[in-house]
Amino acid sequence: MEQRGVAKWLPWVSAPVMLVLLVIVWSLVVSVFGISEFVLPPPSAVAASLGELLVDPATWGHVQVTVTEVLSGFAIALVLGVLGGVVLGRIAWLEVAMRPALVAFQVVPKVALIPIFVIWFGFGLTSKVIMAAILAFFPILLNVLLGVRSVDRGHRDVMRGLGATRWSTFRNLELPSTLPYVFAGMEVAIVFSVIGAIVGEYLGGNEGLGFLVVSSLNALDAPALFAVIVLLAAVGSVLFFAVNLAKRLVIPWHESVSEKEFA
Amino acid sequence: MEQRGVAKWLPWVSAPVMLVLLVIVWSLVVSVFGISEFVLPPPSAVAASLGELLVDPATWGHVQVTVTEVLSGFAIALVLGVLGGVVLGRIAWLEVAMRPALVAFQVVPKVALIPIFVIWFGFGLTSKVIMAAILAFFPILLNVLLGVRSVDRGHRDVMRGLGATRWSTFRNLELPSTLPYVFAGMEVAIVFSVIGAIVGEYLGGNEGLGFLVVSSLNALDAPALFAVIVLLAAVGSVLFFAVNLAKRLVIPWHESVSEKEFA
Amino acid sequence: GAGGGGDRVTFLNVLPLETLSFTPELVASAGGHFAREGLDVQFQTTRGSAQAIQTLIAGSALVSRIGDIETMIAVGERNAPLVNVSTMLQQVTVRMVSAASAPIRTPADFAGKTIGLPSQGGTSETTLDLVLARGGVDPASVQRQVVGLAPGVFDLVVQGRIAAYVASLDTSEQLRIQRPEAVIFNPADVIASGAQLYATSRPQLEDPRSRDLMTRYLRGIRSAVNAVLADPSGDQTLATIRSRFDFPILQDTALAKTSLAAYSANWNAAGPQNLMRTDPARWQATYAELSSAGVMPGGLQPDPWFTNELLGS
Amino acid sequence: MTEHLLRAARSEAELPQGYDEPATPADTLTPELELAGVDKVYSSRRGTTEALRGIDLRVAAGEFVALVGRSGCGKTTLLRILAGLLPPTGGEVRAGGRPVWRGGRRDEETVSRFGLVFQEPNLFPWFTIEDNVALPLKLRGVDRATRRARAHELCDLVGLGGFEKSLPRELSGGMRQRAAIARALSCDPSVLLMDEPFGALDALTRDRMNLELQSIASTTGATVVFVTHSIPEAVFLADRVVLLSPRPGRIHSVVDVDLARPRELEIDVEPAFRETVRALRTALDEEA
Amino acid sequence: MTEHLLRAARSEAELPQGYDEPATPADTLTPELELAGVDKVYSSRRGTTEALRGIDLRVAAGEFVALVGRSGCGKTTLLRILAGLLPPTGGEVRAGGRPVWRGGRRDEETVSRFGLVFQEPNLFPWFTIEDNVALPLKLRGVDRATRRARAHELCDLVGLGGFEKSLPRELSGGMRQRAAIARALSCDPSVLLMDEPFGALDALTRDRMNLELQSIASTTGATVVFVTHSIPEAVFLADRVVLLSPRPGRIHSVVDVDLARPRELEIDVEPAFRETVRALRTALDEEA
Ligand SMILES: Nc1ncnc2c1ncn2[C@@H]1O[C@H](COP(=O)(O)OP(=O)(O)OP(=O)(O)O)[C@@H](O)[C@H]1O
Ligand SMILES: Nc1ncnc2c1ncn2[C@@H]1O[C@H](COP(=O)(O)OP(=O)(O)OP(=O)(O)O)[C@@H](O)[C@H]1O
Ligand SMILES: [Mg+2]
Ligand SMILES: [Mg+2]
Repeated sequence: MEQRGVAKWLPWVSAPVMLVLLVIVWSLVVSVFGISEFVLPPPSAVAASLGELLVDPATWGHVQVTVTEVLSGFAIALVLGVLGGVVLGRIAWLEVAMRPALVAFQVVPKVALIPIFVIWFGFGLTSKVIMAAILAFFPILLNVLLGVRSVDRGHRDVMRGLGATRWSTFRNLELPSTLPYVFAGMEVAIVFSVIGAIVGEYLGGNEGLGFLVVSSLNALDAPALFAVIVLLAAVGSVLFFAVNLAKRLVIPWHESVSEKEFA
Repeated sequence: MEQRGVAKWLPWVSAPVMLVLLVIVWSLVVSVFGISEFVLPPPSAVAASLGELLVDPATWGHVQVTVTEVLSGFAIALVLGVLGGVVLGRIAWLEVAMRPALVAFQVVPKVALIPIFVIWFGFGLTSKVIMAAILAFFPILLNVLLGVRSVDRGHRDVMRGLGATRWSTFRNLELPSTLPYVFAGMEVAIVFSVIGAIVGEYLGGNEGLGFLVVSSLNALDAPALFAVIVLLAAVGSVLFFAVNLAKRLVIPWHESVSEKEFA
Repeated sequence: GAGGGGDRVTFLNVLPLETLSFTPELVASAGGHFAREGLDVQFQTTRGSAQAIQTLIAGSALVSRIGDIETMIAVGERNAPLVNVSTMLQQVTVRMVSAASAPIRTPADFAGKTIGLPSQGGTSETTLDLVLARGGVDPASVQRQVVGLAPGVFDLVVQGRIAAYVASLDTSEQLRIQRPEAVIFNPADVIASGAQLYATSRPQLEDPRSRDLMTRYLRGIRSAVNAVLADPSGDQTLATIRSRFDFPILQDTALAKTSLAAYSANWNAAGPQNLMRTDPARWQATYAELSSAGVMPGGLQPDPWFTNELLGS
Repeated sequence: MTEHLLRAARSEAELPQGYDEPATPADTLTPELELAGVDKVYSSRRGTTEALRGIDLRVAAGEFVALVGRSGCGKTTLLRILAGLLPPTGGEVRAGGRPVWRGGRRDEETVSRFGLVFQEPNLFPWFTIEDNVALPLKLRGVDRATRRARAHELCDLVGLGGFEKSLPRELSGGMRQRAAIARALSCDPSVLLMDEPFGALDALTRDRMNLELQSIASTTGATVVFVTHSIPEAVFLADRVVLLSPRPGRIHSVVDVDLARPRELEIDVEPAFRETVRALRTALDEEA
Repeated sequence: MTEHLLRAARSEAELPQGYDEPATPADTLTPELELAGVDKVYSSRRGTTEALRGIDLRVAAGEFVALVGRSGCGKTTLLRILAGLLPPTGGEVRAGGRPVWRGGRRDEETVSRFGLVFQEPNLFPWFTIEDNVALPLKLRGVDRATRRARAHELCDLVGLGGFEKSLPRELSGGMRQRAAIARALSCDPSVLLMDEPFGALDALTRDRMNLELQSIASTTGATVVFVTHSIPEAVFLADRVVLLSPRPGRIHSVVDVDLARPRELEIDVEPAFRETVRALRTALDEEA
């Protein structure tokens, strides 16, 4: 009971406390190590820059672009990852056959593929969405695979004993029992979608927060750079906590979200 | 029984088959879409380049550098991720307090931190190892967290009933029951370590496969570029399958590695 | 880097070293010019000039070769403690590459087109802005598109997805040979900016020890440059480079010689008396160009941003 | 007396066998469930365990067969083979005259008429008790309202009224097992296969459940195979009691229970009941 | 007769109470286990369940107490509170005179003298049976060879000889439960808390286990609290039988079993035994 209360208010206290701590450490690092403001500007300068950034309506356009890319990529990765995980989780030989391809696909440096992306998908959002989807896909796939494989034998027997169809088994057993794994994968994946979209924006296009990062980097405007980073961290956190919230709503029965009997 | 046999020989058949398929599709794409050899060189040209690359002893130096970075980063991420996951998994309020920081840390574009890395760690391997570790850390952490939270209540009761110390509980219960999750995290993490090390090499330094990617990009040498990519994919796959093999050896009792009773 | 136990110096190359753009460094290293100055030079590749500038300012490296544009912006607009100690390439080295089907040969041709850039907000974009300003073209009418660096980018031009893109001198030389349909526009025809210079941080310049290293570094480069200039055929130069390095363009002797000639001409473009010196007039002209194009504020005094003293003797 | 009651498994095997002739399900001579020469060997990395050897068993439609035997003698294995959850390593399994296994694949249609109760409750933690109980109906596409009504009815039957909205983890061990029983009953299966369903229940609840099960079996005419470790329970419920002997599991003996139905709880004082129980106890003892 | 045997729970509560005076463990008047006014209310999102209300119970050192009651009446809850696995919502729990709960924290030292058998086997799937059985010894730092020897001894005791190297999933339900019993016994606990340990066993195995448990309890002098749903089993084993009545769980009555030890299986024909069983049955029936 008390635990749950704590979980409710703690983030609202801890986040500001951590922020204050961060700012203090940051200021100390800058002054004690004597780090140049071109490398790591003092928090005050970043705050000022952040203020300017936030009042600029163009910024919100960039945020919107990035969020759109991240969410689209994430959604694609989620659908493909869950489907792929369920199919490969069931058909062991297919998984064994596919693994080398999946792994190879992940480690291919995307920077080399940009011209192909551009030729096939143009300069628009698509290539960034694909980047976000590629990075997010793998954690979801592997976690779903683990989840499907970890379905309780006794539970599986129940469904088999009822002569359940594949779809019913998926719907009533595999999906709910895999959901905790899916969500753990999703929490990793949303973060990697953000990274993917940002990297995609570095490599091409002229919109989004990744673009702002590169242009302030090239303009040697360190305070603006760090302000964009702060904004990015905020956007990433909001997206992450949206996934986390979804988890709490969707799988209230799972231990990973329910409070402990006692600490 | 039969299943297990299949799992043994299938990758040795499927990988070459997939490779042949890939080469065929690739050749078709190049010829049918009329894609320029500068965008996507034909497999034959890449194969020739790959041959040259493989006989050049310098290449193996680069491979060694990259593998060293990946493995070091991965090892750091593994230790920190497992420790962090176990600690945060047990101390719920700490996890709630730390999440925003962890997420923010993940989404920060690392390109902005490179100069700081260089100041603190020099131009050597260290900054790439850190990049690899940062990308690999998160999937491991979140999966360990899920694993620790998913420990069976009944099993936990056994340990509590025996008045087990935290360390014994970790050693005898949490570690083995979390291992399947750790391994799923590790499979994601090894791939992201490779990505992290490669990205680190793009951003600075004169060694490693990431550097080879950049230098063939600059030399406008598309066949060499794709040859490096093939090499990278091979290295990534080898590392991935090493983790996969470790999983099969370490957790033979888990469903995700043992064959099904029947298909 | 050079072998032997000389004083250690870190040079930051903003591109991989393996291009003829770095001929002075390559020859100085392979030909023992650094060693003769008692230097052990380490080359470190960084991602772009912004990172190089940051690293210089942080004191993690002694010297880098960057553009005059980013140097002026860094010093003039951001007050970065950076000093130009020697101008190596007197003229812009980037080129705008278009295709013969829709060639771009003058600033006016850029109007209303989409131009590919290797990255956003960097030197290449500023160069484009300067060209447009020279041609009186409204910068807003030109779409910019980051396309990165990849062998296939020229195909985006061929396909008409972009009208032209900004490439390095090496790339344009290579394209001139590999892709006859490539049309290359040299911004040096219309602008003064775009030179490349050796820069170090002001604190390092003021520290006698690192100032001495800097001086010896430049002497080593000058000795290498003189050796290259004394070999108009390029055979000796290529042999020296090959003795230590191996990269694709070295295999293609004809292409390598063309590139070498182009670079040598560039070093001397401000006259032999200005070899490795910053011509104050050009420096002023560059500043005027930048400020009038609105790239940086006007009314500043750019003279203290460079010095020719190190090689003065 | 013991001799009279015990019919050796051998005689069972000697019954006229018509396995190869296709029999219509309407044919009353066709047994509902049939095991012919079933063997089961488990293999693991530590070696093999022979769990069952040469099991011949025929269960007629509507018959109630109890399976008793020592812990580890193969009762669960036998039941899982009957349910088509485990392929035998040898022999034939038929349900309603049709082979349950056809070339390594299970005949899903046959199997879906079964209601199973496992040794563990195996409730789904994400469903409420109500939803767990109504799961078989959901799989058959029964609408929500009907499902709810039937689930409430069954919860009342097994004494879980008021816990319909609870999650499994909020129930005691015995309550969970009762929920699993309710689930098995929910779709009125024509064959009930139950593995120690009342093992976790107190005497009183168990007696009530015994009565309920008897009346369900007789009203629905369901065929029941019931594993238990309580011999009186087996005798109370069954038409025939099959005694397995362990390592490897073989049919030691089959005892017919000639007691009129419906049987009351007080039947345990009748001499015929006591005699049967004693005979089985003796058989179990001597087999050990 | 019933009156004679049944001592109301009230009188138990009226015993002179010395809870506030610190008592030395050597003091034989100090009960080994003590519950005073213990309440337990479970709360979930669907509301609260009152599982126990006002439980007063004292178990002397070396005493064998059996806990019986209907399914869902709170036996497991009571045992878990005794074991310190569940904090009570009200009242005091003491073991060896020391409070088990001190400001929300458990007294680990007290608790580590306990041996627990849960309603589910709860074996660790990654350990062999041998390693599972020897786990408590491992936690106490006993060396490998001694552990192995003890595990083999215990496996033989519970009839699992030959399965030492098997994994839990290769065992039948009853075999797993026996492994769990062996685990609880492995470190010679001075207090044994057992939740329906023999529920999954056949009559014969169960009888053997009953005899073993009796002899273990008397030779080691262990205090035992034993949950069962078999009244004869409770009477056979216990010095006192505590009957819980359900919803909320309260002590309905406590029955002393005045039968000499060691008790043989044939004791079930003795009139005193039968009388006690009947009295408890009646009490259970009327409470319902
Ligand atoms: N975690 C829980 N949350 C909510 N209610 C619970 C929880 N655990 C038990 N209960 C409720 O408490 C009551 C007593 O449960 P308990 O497990 O103690 O019964 P029991 O006597 O052991 O029954 P059985 O003989 O069936 O095992 C039951 O009504 C049950 O629904
Ligand atoms: N998955 C398995 N792998 C290997 N051996 C197994 C497996 N399952 C059961 N066995 C072995 O088969 C034998 C019979 O097991 P089974 O579960 O059928 O017994 P049971 O009669 O149901 O026992 P209980 O009454 O204890 O539940 C046992 O010796 C057991 O060890
Ligand atoms: Mg069984
Ligand atoms: Mg219980």
